[in-house]
Amino acid sequence: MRKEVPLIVTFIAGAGIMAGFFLQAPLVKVSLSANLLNWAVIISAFALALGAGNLTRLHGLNLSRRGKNWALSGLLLLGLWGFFLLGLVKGPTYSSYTYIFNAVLVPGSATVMALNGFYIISACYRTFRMRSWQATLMVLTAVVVALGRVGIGQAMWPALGPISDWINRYPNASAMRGIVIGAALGTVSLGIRVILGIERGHLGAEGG
Amino acid sequence: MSTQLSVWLPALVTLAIFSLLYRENIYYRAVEHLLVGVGLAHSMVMGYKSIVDMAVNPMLQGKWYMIVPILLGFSLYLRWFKGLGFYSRSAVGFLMGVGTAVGLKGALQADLFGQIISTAKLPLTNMSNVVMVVGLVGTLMHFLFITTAQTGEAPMNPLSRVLLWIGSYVGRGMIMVALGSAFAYTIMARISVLIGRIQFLFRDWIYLIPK
Amino acid sequence: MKPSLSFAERLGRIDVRVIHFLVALLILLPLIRPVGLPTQISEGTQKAYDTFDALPPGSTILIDYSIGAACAPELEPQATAWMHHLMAKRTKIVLTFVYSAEGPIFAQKMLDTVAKEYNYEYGKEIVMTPYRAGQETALAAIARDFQGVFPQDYYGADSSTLPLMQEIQDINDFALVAHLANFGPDIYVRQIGAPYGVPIVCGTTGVCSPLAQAYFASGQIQGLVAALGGAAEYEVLVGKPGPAAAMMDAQSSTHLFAVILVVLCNISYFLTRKSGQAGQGR
Amino acid sequence: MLNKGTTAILVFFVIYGLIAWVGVRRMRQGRHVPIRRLPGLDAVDEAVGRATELGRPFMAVVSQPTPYMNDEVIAGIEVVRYAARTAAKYEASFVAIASGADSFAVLQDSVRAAFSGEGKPDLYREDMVRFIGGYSMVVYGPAVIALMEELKIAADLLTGYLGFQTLMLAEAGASLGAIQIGATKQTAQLPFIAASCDYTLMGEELYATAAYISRDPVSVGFLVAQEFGKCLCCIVVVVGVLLSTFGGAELIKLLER
Repeated sequence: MRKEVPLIVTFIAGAGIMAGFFLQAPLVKVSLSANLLNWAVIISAFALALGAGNLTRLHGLNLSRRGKNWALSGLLLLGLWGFFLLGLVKGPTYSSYTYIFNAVLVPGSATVMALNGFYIISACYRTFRMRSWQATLMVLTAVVVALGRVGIGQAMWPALGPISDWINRYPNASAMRGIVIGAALGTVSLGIRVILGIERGHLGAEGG
Repeated sequence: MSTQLSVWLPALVTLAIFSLLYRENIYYRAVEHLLVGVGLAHSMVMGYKSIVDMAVNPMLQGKWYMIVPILLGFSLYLRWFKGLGFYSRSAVGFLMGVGTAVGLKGALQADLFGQIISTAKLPLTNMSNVVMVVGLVGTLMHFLFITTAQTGEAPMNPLSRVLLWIGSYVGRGMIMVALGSAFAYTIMARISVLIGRIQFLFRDWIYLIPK
Repeated sequence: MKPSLSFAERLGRIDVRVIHFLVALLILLPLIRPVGLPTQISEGTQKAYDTFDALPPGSTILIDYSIGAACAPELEPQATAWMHHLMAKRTKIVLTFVYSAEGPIFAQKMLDTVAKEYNYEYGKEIVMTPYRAGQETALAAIARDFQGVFPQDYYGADSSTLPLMQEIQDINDFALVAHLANFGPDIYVRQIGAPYGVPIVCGTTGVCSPLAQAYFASGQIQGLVAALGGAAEYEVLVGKPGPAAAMMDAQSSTHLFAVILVVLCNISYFLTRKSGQAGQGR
Repeated sequence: MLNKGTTAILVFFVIYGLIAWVGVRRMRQGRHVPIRRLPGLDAVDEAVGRATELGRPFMAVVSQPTPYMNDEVIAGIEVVRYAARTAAKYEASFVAIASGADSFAVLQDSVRAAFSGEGKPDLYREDMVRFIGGYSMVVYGPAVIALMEELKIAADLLTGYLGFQTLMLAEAGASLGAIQIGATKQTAQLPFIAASCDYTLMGEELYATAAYISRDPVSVGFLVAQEFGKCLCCIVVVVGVLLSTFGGAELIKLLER
């Protein structure tokens, strides 16, 4: 039973949505699939706390054992539960809540991304070599598009803008289209496997 | 230079993370840990509202069956307790079932049929359309693995050889063009975030850039 | 050792810290003294503008305002330019947040600034719905059962008390769906565009825009505003030079620098390779 | 009875499912389906060989930013298993890193099994598979880089559900002079992989390689169905385009039913 119940639930949920997609019967199309979707949204909201639980266990253990960098673990837990309680009690529109959000999360996340700005330019220098015809093609396209999408390239050669737009609209789109179609076929394969219970990786490391 | 705490605080956070460029240090790690905590807390606050709005309130107003998703939701947390882990699997299964079916129907309709139909509608009357069609076919052939496989010592049949050639030259070429363009756009994306940070540091914190 | 060789070697061995310093400098200088380089309009941005412009006055649209902190510098200028355009036409706007839980805070900022400028009335002309988890599933739920997913707005007011929310029964009541997210238009096309036939306009980051081109080329999205460049183009179309225009000169200088570095690295690569040395570093 | 515009989709879906079913059945009965061996896999041999030569470790990074393992992570682990097998054969030093609790468990099992499979269980050590990061992918990048530099790796394999740290990792590997192999489905990360790695397994190449290594009936059976799907798409596009050029729209009408 332990193994079967989750698989049956998966099948019913998946098949219900698929039936709502193909069949016109209003009962299936509206009531069943709308309820399934709404329930999934609710459960997904519960799932948001899963990461928090794991982190709490990991860092709580580190804190209580005074392991390596235990103070940092404490800081993480303080940020996590302190901020959560603040949002829970006072609501996310409370001024201190948005203050902390704007003072820590916004600059922090943006700066982590911004670090990549430095790395990507040095990557241009250290790794962008024309080692083969394929790499050459990639490097040349990158150069044309990088210049063509900004003012300086367009000022140097006005045709660069339209050329880079064309590259994006046709050769790039054609390859991306191939990738989208390939990925869609992959999704169909995976979907069939998950709904029919052949694929069980998500049900845990023990294999379900 | 600004005198407001609401500018100094983000400035210190920004500098702490930029210090990683020099080398890893304790300030960077501290801010990093704080970020992880606060970011997760925010999504939990937002998720809590979803649960109250969509499940708890309707249940209290008489939709008794909304207890089911609430119970399933709570059962997710049973994976933290040894021996109870398998009870959480039904909820995971439910999420996977709905999630993959939603993705599956979308992939069939929008990605597969939508993209194929719009390509099949293109008349080969100009260069751009020819590039589009040839590029798509080439890319698809690049991802053929069985049709173009060499079986044993026997020479490959001519059709497979042609397909393999198209795939590894036309298809590969188109993919490299696409990746080049993607690289250029990624430069733009990352740099604009960097510009945003530098703008903040030198405009809002140190008044070097005129407002 | 020949001098040309050591020159080639040196070309290939510029210290990374020097590069990082130059990047910072090349961003800072144009910000202090802007040049005002021209902007050419790409087709995606033009189509997005035309689609918004063709909306009949008083129509209602849905904008998924999923701006996250990590991509705000790219997406906020886009959002601001869109809002100037839409609010001048007094389009009614429903905001949702599907892809990023951080979106509501950024939307609040927009309500306090741009919406104030146009005296937008909350509840009648613009409404903010709460964040919903589940991403693609949440979007499918919104499309299938709008009222069921949003019994309340972001501030906790009952949807039945908000006139704008009362007008919406299902997704087909929207004249258009637009989204701003660090994500391609794929989930919006899959869950809204293809099954319900609602037109979609996409505003996305540079990272996601190449994939978005596939959906733009197929006509599954009506417009595509890509990255900061797209935002700057949109500002030109609206006639309100704003944050993106100020950032584009710095973008130009760094792109040029990147290209110069690519050229230098390849010169060094070919020179050292010709003289029989393997490319150093690998 | 059927919704508008879904008839053709349903027909395709059913045929696709049938082909996959037949494929899986045939594979279970022991039929052999040839799969093209990709250069990326040969590169794993080369990279492990290089690591053996230099006496420095080969590092496999399996990235997983989500709480659940997805198919991409599973396929990535399959390639790592192959690398571990090769490392056991050459007795090269080997390190694998997981960033999800469940992928860590699976990875540990796979690497251990790979070493015993080659008859060298004594070479397997517990610290060969390490766990870095949990769900906080922000801390993950710098931590992996620190380990790369500490171990002075000779080669690495970046795989799984790669996030925005890929660029940092690939750059760090390149600056150590490592042979790098990148294998992912994430289109946003593919450009970095293509630029800074010596070999790549892009998108479906990763899945095909995983099927090639594991010979798992389900993976191979569904690969057959995907192959059929792609060939059908090519045919439909070519026929449709020719019809459109000469003014026919019958095929499109059929597909839109």
